[in-house]
Amino acid sequence: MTDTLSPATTGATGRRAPSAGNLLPIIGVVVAAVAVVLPILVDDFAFNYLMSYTVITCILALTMHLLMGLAGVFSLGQAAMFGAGAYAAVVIIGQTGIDGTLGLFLVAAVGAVIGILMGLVTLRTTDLYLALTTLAFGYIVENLVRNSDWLGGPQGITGFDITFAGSYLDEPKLLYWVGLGFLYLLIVIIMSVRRSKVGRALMATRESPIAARSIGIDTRRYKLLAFGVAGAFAAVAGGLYTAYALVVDPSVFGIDLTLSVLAIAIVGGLRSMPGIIVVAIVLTYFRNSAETFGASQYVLLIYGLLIVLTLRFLPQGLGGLLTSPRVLAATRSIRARFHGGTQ
Amino acid sequence: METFVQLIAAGLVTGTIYALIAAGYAVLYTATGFVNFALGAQAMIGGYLTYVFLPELPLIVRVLLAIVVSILVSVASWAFFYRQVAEKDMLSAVIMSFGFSIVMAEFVRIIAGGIPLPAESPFGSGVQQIGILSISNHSMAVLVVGIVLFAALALVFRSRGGMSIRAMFQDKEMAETLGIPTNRVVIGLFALSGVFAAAAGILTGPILSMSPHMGTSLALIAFVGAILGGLGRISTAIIGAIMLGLLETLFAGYVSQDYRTTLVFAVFILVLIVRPAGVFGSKTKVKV
Amino acid sequence: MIRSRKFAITALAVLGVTALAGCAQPADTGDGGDGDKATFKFAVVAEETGNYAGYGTQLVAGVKAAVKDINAAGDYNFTLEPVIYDCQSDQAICVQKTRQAITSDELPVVMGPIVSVNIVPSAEVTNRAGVPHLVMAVLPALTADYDNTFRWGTQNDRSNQTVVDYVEANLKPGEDVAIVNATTDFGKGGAVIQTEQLADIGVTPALTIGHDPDQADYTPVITQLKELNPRYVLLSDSNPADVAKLLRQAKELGLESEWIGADASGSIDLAGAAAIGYKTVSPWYPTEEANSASLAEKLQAQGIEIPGWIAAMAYDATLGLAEAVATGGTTSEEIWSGLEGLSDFDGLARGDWDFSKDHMGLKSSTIATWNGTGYESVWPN
Amino acid sequence: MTVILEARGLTRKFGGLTAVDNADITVDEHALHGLIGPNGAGKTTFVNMITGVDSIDGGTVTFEGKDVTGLRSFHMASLGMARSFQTSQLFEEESVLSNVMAGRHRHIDYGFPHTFFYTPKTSRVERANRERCMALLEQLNLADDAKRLVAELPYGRRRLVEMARAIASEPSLLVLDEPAAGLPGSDVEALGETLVSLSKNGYTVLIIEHNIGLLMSICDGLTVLSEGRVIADGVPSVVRADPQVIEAYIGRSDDA
Repeated sequence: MTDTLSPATTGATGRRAPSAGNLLPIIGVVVAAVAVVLPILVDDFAFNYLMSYTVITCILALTMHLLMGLAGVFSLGQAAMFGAGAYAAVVIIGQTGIDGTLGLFLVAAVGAVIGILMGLVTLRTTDLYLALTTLAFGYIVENLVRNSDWLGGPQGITGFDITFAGSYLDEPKLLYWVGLGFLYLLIVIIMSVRRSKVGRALMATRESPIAARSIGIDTRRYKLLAFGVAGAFAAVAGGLYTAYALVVDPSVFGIDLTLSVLAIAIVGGLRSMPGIIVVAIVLTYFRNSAETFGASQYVLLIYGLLIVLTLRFLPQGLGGLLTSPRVLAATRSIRARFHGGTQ
Repeated sequence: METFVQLIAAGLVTGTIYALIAAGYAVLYTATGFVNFALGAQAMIGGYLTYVFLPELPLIVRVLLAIVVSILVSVASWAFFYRQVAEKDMLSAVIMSFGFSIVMAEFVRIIAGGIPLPAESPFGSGVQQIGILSISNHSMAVLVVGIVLFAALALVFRSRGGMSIRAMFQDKEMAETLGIPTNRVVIGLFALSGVFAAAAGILTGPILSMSPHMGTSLALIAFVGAILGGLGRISTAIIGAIMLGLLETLFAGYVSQDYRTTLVFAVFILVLIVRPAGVFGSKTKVKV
Repeated sequence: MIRSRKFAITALAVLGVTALAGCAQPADTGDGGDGDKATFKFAVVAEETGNYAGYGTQLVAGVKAAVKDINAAGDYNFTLEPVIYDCQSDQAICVQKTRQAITSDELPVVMGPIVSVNIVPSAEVTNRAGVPHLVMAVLPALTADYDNTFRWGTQNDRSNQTVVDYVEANLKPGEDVAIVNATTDFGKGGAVIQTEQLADIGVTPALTIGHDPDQADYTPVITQLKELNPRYVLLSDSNPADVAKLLRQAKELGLESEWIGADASGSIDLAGAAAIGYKTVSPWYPTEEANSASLAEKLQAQGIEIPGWIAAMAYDATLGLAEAVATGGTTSEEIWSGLEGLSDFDGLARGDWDFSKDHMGLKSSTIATWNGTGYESVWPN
Repeated sequence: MTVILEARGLTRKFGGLTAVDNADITVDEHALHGLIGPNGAGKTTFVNMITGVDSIDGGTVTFEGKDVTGLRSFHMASLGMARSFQTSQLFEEESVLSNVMAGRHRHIDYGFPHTFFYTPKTSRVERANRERCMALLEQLNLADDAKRLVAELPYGRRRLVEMARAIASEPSLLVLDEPAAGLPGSDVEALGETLVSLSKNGYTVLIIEHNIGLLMSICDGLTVLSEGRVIADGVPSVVRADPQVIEAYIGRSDDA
């Protein structure tokens, strides 16, 4: 019945304009490949560990991008997912002895369940209240773990080994590569999702839930999906962290972690994956070597200032600068083309 | 019986401190829809000014200074930061206030160090025995100052000025057409919330000891209290905060000390899901 | 093509790690050495900034005071040089700094950090690398689980044994003992140990109360204690503000029990008058006694107002480390055996260090009562 | 003619106020049906109940022969009931094309693996989808604006985008809430033509307006709502002559 309105004959509009831009994906792949061989180029034990920690931070920060930037769900519950993943990894891989090749995916499953559970509890609220209920969720999980003897109570658990494909993950290069693998997996998923049906559904949910529902999008279901995926990857980040820190204790649920990742996401730009990754790398490196610059006393002050100043003067974050030429051109054309119409 | 009386008194004192911050939240929220989480940090700064930074000045000067600085911080942060952001995106402004509380806490930590510092109560360390209840002078002062401030707040809001504030809550544009200078009123309200924050800091110092990050948890728990009663009205926010203090203390006294945190935040989530407008809140939708 | 550009930028961002490569230099070093002598460098990982800066700065002050004295005396054929890493009270950074110290910077021995969430992963790192590790923290698991740790200070079980010995000597029939602990690793660990040790002398605590840290009010704890009115309240809580709150509210509500607890640095100061009569258990006090007073002075010269046991133990640990290097050698293995060879070693804080039997240098602590101006030693008498 | 939508006795109360009182409406397939009434007559509430945006206090809704009373709006939409809103609800920070492509949500069907990993299948489906949407935009004269952000467009174009998004979902019933509101006269005319051409192409349209002139000229059937009640229902010529309608609606000086 819609034949006349939707002929598939005007295919010309869908063609790709040839441009130098086609080189960029190739550059991207090359850079991503170099990141893989990086620990061989810079062969320093401690530095390789720092790289693996950076990758863990990137994964966690991108889960914030997924939830806040894509789905528009302002969740501060990352620590609960991260911590759940950390404990799950220690129990599943460290204590039960299931190898990480399977174990880390089980950890991801635990994280997805926690994420969806958190979504089910908190999605009845919105905006600020959602931010605070997710935060509260984290406090509750921390309090319960602190009082649970079988998870080691306040002292946590030590003396375990996280293995991957039969090797111990206390080898920093291996830890880095496993982390990088999950990071790339997450990047691929985010990039694919953004260009597909689910990405548009998340966009619609974020921009106007009423309109989203009017075109058949079950907004709640897509928010839960975002919680699930974010939970899975945050949990993997937590699991990898236990291989990095060699212990797990209730401090993995700490609010400090949430705040520093929030700072990264805000400064990088909630909507911008490259912005977040750049800022995650820079801030992690900065914090680790702050004492070299004599700045360790000021690290948290700087984080706080970055949050305040970014929100005030650069609401889209550094990543927003990437799109700003487009935005500027757009505002110019509004001025040029906007003639009447409203009144 | 003695235990019960003792717990009730302690709950009231804790609740009153929460309520001072909660009143600050509600004063701002009812007029602007903004929740200023930096009030906890302002309280902390008020405490440091009163007890730590300037021990050589007379007490009354220190107290006044604490109040004035808290007012200035409140008003300036609104005028130069929150307002511009809140116009576009309220949630960003709220997150910004979190950022501000980190900045203030770290600023104080760099100046005064992270170690908790003593704060000597202006009311001495005496303890009064009233029947079976023993209560410190300071605790009594907390209750008295709380009652005085809440009564003063009620008077302000019953006056003509208060009417205009309530009109603003109903409809900002309408208020402007009626000739109520909303900008000046909002600045006045931020100043008022600053007074309450400073009072909370001055009264809390001798109980908690002074430490740079003391404001963060205070701000969160007071918010839970305000939500419990209903953030949409000042009276319900205050009552909710006092209720939370009582609930927490009675739970800790009769059920469990270990799971106090779980209780507080479970109550928070439950209230938001079941009755988002608070236990005493009207059914009007609370929006942020 | 915005999409491709974003991909490239993403990939660039991932690579950004390279741009920042170039390993961090070892941090601030202490006093330099004399020209003709060899320099012995050792790692000190400490919470100099952040939430636990109060402990970390004590550790660093103790080390610096000792290094100054050792280098000035010139008794050894090397000068000491601490390489101090600030781990910002953050677990991830404490682990990272420990790794950097023993791998990239090739230091043979590590001291610190203090707080257990930071030192346990740090000990895990040194243990896997076979590097000796000097610790001050009180967690018994540290020496039990990690054979490379050398404890300079008293661990929780030793301190608590001292407390239980005191209780055994003083408790009269019909009197009760109660335990109050924070639900932290220190508090909970202490309560478990105390319960076991009390059982050995046939005492069952009539009441054990755990509490979340950082509460605004502890009336519920005090009212429960008041109903029982025990002779002794054994307190396991390392949060100075919480200890102060408990002591103050106990006094306000008229609880007459005697409190015995660890020396949570600063709690006495915070509690004010309410601390009078509080008994602390600690390996060292800044008392009037000659050695103690002179050590306190040295530590204050390093910029800490109220010297605590951590600084004092760090001072002795540094003396002991120098001695171990002099007798053993400068590699990790040699320092390890050098430390194990220390017996009847006299420090300035304590005179009876002995590592020849196990890695726990001290066998007991001291209990002292705060009288409002100073400490009076009450046990062992 | 088959009936596509039938609502019987719909009632909605807000506190003590009855916004819609026992109202009926019947829409035939392929018809262009108008719902008119003065401001505050309860038109939007009525339509919100039919489309699942608002809850129903009484009555039933039947859509394509199925009882859909009380289903949530996304569920209604996935059954083929698309709508626009009185105050436009667009994805402001997105391009026109992306807005319209979102409208095709219910027709795109590849599993999660193809969503999470952009496979050749995903690429194929997405390209076909994009082409369809571009063709639609061309027909609505929106093709030149395809890459622009919605927020940059003038008001009239935005209303058109919202309609395009609804049409993209190939609905069996298209509900438009005051599409002419705020449009200048020339645009209203063009809108009328678009609606007629939609109807000719086989769409069923339910259009809500208080601009009675527009609807009189193009609609096949009209339902008139006043103070929450249906006061007239039938072909335009009959409705126009109804004394109740004249009194309640045309009698008042509403600018038609």
